[in-house]
Amino acid sequence: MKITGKVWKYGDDVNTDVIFPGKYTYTIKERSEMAKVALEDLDPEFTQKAKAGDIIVAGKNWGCGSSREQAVSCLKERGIGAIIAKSFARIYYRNCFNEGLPIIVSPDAVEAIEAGDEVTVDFDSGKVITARGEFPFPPYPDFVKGLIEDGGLIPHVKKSLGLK
Amino acid sequence: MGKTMIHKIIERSAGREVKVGDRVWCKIDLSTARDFGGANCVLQFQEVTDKKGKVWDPNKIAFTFDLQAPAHSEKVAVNQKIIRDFAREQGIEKVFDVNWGIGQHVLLEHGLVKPGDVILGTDSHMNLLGAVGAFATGVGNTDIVASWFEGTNWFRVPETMKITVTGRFARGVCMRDLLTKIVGDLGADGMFFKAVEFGGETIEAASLADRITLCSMVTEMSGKVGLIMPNGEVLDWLVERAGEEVRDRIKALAPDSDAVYSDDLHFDVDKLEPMASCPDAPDNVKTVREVAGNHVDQVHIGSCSNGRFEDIEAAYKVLEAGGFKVSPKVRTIITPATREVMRKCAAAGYIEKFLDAGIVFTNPTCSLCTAEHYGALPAGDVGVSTTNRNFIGKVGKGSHTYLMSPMSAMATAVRGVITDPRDILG
Amino acid sequence: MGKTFAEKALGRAAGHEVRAGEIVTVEPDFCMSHDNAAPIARTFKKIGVKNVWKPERIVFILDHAVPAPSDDHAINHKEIREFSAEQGIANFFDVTSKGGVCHQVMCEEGFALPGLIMIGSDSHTCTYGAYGAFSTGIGRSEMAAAWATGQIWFKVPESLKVTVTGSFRPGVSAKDLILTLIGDIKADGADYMSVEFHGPAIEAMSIAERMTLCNMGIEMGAKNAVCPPDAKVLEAIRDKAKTDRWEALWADDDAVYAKELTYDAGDIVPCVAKPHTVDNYAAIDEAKGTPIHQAFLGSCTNARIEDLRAAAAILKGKQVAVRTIVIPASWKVYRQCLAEGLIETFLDAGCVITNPGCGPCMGNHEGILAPGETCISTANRNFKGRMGNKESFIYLASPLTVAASALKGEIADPREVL
Amino acid sequence: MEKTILRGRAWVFGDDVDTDLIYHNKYLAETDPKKMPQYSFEYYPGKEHFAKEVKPGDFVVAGTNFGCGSSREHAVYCLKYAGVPVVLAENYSRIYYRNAINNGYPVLFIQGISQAIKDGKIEDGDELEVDLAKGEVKNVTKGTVFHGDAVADLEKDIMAAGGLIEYLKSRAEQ
Repeated sequence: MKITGKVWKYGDDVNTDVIFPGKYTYTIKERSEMAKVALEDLDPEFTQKAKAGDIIVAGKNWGCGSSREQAVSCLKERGIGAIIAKSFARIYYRNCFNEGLPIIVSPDAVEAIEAGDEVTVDFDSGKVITARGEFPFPPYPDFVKGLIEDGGLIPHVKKSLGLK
Repeated sequence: MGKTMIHKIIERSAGREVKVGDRVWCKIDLSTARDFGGANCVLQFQEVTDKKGKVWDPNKIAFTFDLQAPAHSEKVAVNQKIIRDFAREQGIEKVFDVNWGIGQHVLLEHGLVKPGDVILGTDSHMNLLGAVGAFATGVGNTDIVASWFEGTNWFRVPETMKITVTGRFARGVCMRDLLTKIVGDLGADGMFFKAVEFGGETIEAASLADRITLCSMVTEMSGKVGLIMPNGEVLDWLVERAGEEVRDRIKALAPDSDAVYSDDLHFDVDKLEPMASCPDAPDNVKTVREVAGNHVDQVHIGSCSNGRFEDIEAAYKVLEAGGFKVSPKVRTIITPATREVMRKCAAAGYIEKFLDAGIVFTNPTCSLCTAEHYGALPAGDVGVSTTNRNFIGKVGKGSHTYLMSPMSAMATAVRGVITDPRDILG
Repeated sequence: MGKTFAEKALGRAAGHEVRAGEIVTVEPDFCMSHDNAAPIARTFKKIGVKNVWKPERIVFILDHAVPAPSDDHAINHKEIREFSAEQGIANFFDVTSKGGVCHQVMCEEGFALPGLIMIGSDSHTCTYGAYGAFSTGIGRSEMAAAWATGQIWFKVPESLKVTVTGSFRPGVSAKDLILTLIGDIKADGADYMSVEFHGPAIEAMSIAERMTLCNMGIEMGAKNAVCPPDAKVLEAIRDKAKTDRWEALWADDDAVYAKELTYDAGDIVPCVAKPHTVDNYAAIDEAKGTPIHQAFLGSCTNARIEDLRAAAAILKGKQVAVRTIVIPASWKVYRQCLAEGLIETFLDAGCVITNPGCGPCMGNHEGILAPGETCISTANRNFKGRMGNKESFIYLASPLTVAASALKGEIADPREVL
Repeated sequence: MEKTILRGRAWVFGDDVDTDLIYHNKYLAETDPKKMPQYSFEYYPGKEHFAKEVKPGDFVVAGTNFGCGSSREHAVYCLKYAGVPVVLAENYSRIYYRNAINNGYPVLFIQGISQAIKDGKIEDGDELEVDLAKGEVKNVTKGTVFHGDAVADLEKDIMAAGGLIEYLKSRAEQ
């Protein structure tokens, strides 16, 4: 699997409240509506302009804060291809796999990549490929690979329970 | 030809003789706005005065925050701030922030309402201040803004309807039931544009809380204001809050013996039963007996109509008779009208008993009167409430509400279905 | 080689010895959800399993917006009512005077117990570590999957050992300690880790204080945070434990830690976390004098009776200078406040005391900020926009500091009013 | 009023149309009148589509006591800014009437229209011709005519000035 897209770059400790504001947790139910407010308190330009296939590159501890899965759903629904960060907050990390949104931990790639770059993530070879160089990243654990391959936790659970 | 109370009030304020149908400019004694409508007033005032305007008299303007207190949406938070900032800038000190309670009640408790006053507010139930003989009326933001220029506004001198009430309420029956009956008899437009004078032995013996209840519902019959002459304990209470001037005011307020009324109605409460406004209109009235047993999901006691200490006490007595327990099948919410009322409930030990019974006790606010505060209903749910409107969808699309007295509401909470309080009080 | 708490708790649940780094699949002892039980129920239904695996292990507590402040919220609550009735979930705390903030209720009602594996669809589920539980927050999909399968996977975490000696000086409390710790190690300082609190200062703390510490474990990225299940805990759970599956587990003295830190409680001073991150530490001397528009005493972090007593002692007989919103953590706490006369104290001081719930903490309910406003809060997050508006500012502090600031209308040092 | 004869479609409502049906309390926090039309009649059963489908020039037709309930001026703005040129009802609740006048927003008192609505003599989509000066409403579709009263007295002057604020301004200038 390969994903190529334009980069939106952010700093350290971007929390779930700016990715998906808490005030919307019970007023917005539809995923398509979630996508419309993604990152609105951090980067209104992203909210207006981000396109399917774009890639988010961020510093350490992306997604710290709440357990709200909408902070992943809104980006997944927006069509974000992948998030590359120096590190991810714990619950956010799990939520990404559960939603089937690919994430890559690569501090070196984050250092090198600039906003607006075009970047390719090659999952098969485990590399982030940019005009500024190539950065390998470790493969996902087998367990997690299964989740991604099945398209997220819910389809994975259905499959493992033999349900359609 | 004699004059009614409203004529005397308007003449005092307009400084000239008036007759029914006249359009007159009156001096405003107090111009108020809430967190609802208040920001609209401020923004409109700033727009029409190019942000340079000064209000005519900062001492005669008040703001109250009650619709959504504390704010739970960004827009309301912003609106409240717009008001606070404006008040500071204009030197308006009477800002009763989110910690006070329902506007009219807070104004009353602070002695800011005197018999004979002309008062405006962005609250259609402003006219409940007629309970102490003030002509208070709900208006839109334009009317408030207009009053801020020179402290005046226009009114049409209304006809006056006279309602005389006699008799004593039976156990389990109260002023709210009388009112519900009147709404049912007269209909949603039964007091169209009129002022109403309430009198008779039952009214003269009534508490301030009961007088407020009665006057608050004049709005639901499209009346302009319901007026009651303060007397007895109510007068003492008022003097204590608003000063000795009140005594002179009421002398000038009393209707002439030959005053002319458009209607002269009489109600006797001796045989009155607990009444209910059924879904989805205040004038869809039946006895509680007729709808007893009907399904209910939520019971709410509070609002400017029935959120005073006496109302909560009446509900408490029913809860006591019911064994201090509400049915787990319903959610029960009590909202006191003001901080003073809440303080009294705490001191009386009522709140503890309510909590023990499973009841949610909130801070003072308008609460369930909109779908934007405590107790909004989901589609399909049925509520019982002591508020003043049960318009379709008012507290949640697809929900339905019965309006009743605090006693009937609590009886319903105890049994989990609509219940006549006499069945519990015995 | 000894074991950490996490290795013991996850090993016990997995039924075999485990070490940090291993992935295990375990059955949770309790699954907690709040108002988000409704969207989780919708996801659960998509899986296609008819019944939840064990209804008695699922707990629903409405707290984010109660009573419902809009018909959207009301519909959400109704879905939960219907789902719990349909699935036989008896542990359902609806809009009555029996509930409160979910984490407080989980602890008060005897769900939080030593050695249990507890998951919650709320990031502050880590609070139950104060009772010696292994507890952690997860997302909605994962909770739906757990209801369906009765299983959840964990990577056994590495552990951070925080030892606290000495004792707090007057005006200083557990909140100041945890804000200091997070300020030191930063928002990702314990990412994925299990944080263990050790030492005489922890043992001297009330369970309420330990809950404040563990509650904020997530703010340094931790998977869970835990205090020793000592005699105080055993006493607290006596007669109310919801199950006998619990076991008091604690780390061995020779356990292996990824990191160890030591604090002397006597060195801690009153402090705040400045906007817009929890690790933006400032000692009170640096922050005091900052004008505020609102003070908030509430949340799962600091609204227990001990917190409210401390605040009331400062407010008694005085008037607040800014709007001050007091939200007890639960109806039990509210009831206790009534019994002790604290409700009267708060009312007389000019505060708003609302019904228990999360209040303005996450921008959903009572006390949302307007642009340009500043709030000092006892809650756990000061993220941009957290209290409903992205142009507002939140300072986090202890109940003592919040109360002192409410009186002054600016951030104030509680030691000056004590 | 420049144009006294108006033509447009009717949107027909019943008696006692309260302010929550015209403009629900859920949206009270809105302060920009131009944003209010999007919520018009959202809670009126069967008329949820009004806000989306109303066209400038369409008329709101109703029975007695139109606008009863709240003091919210939003309930006038939401129709005014949707381009509804005039409300045609049997009569109006007190506060709604004031709010309309104060905004220079025409309301006509149409005799017998409440009963006509009940009898199906005026229905959604009927083409109406309204003569504001004469206070006459012709139902072109059904060939019936209704007579109404325009406002008089002080209200007429306020209306003519364009609303209460404009009226006060012009009075101050004099």
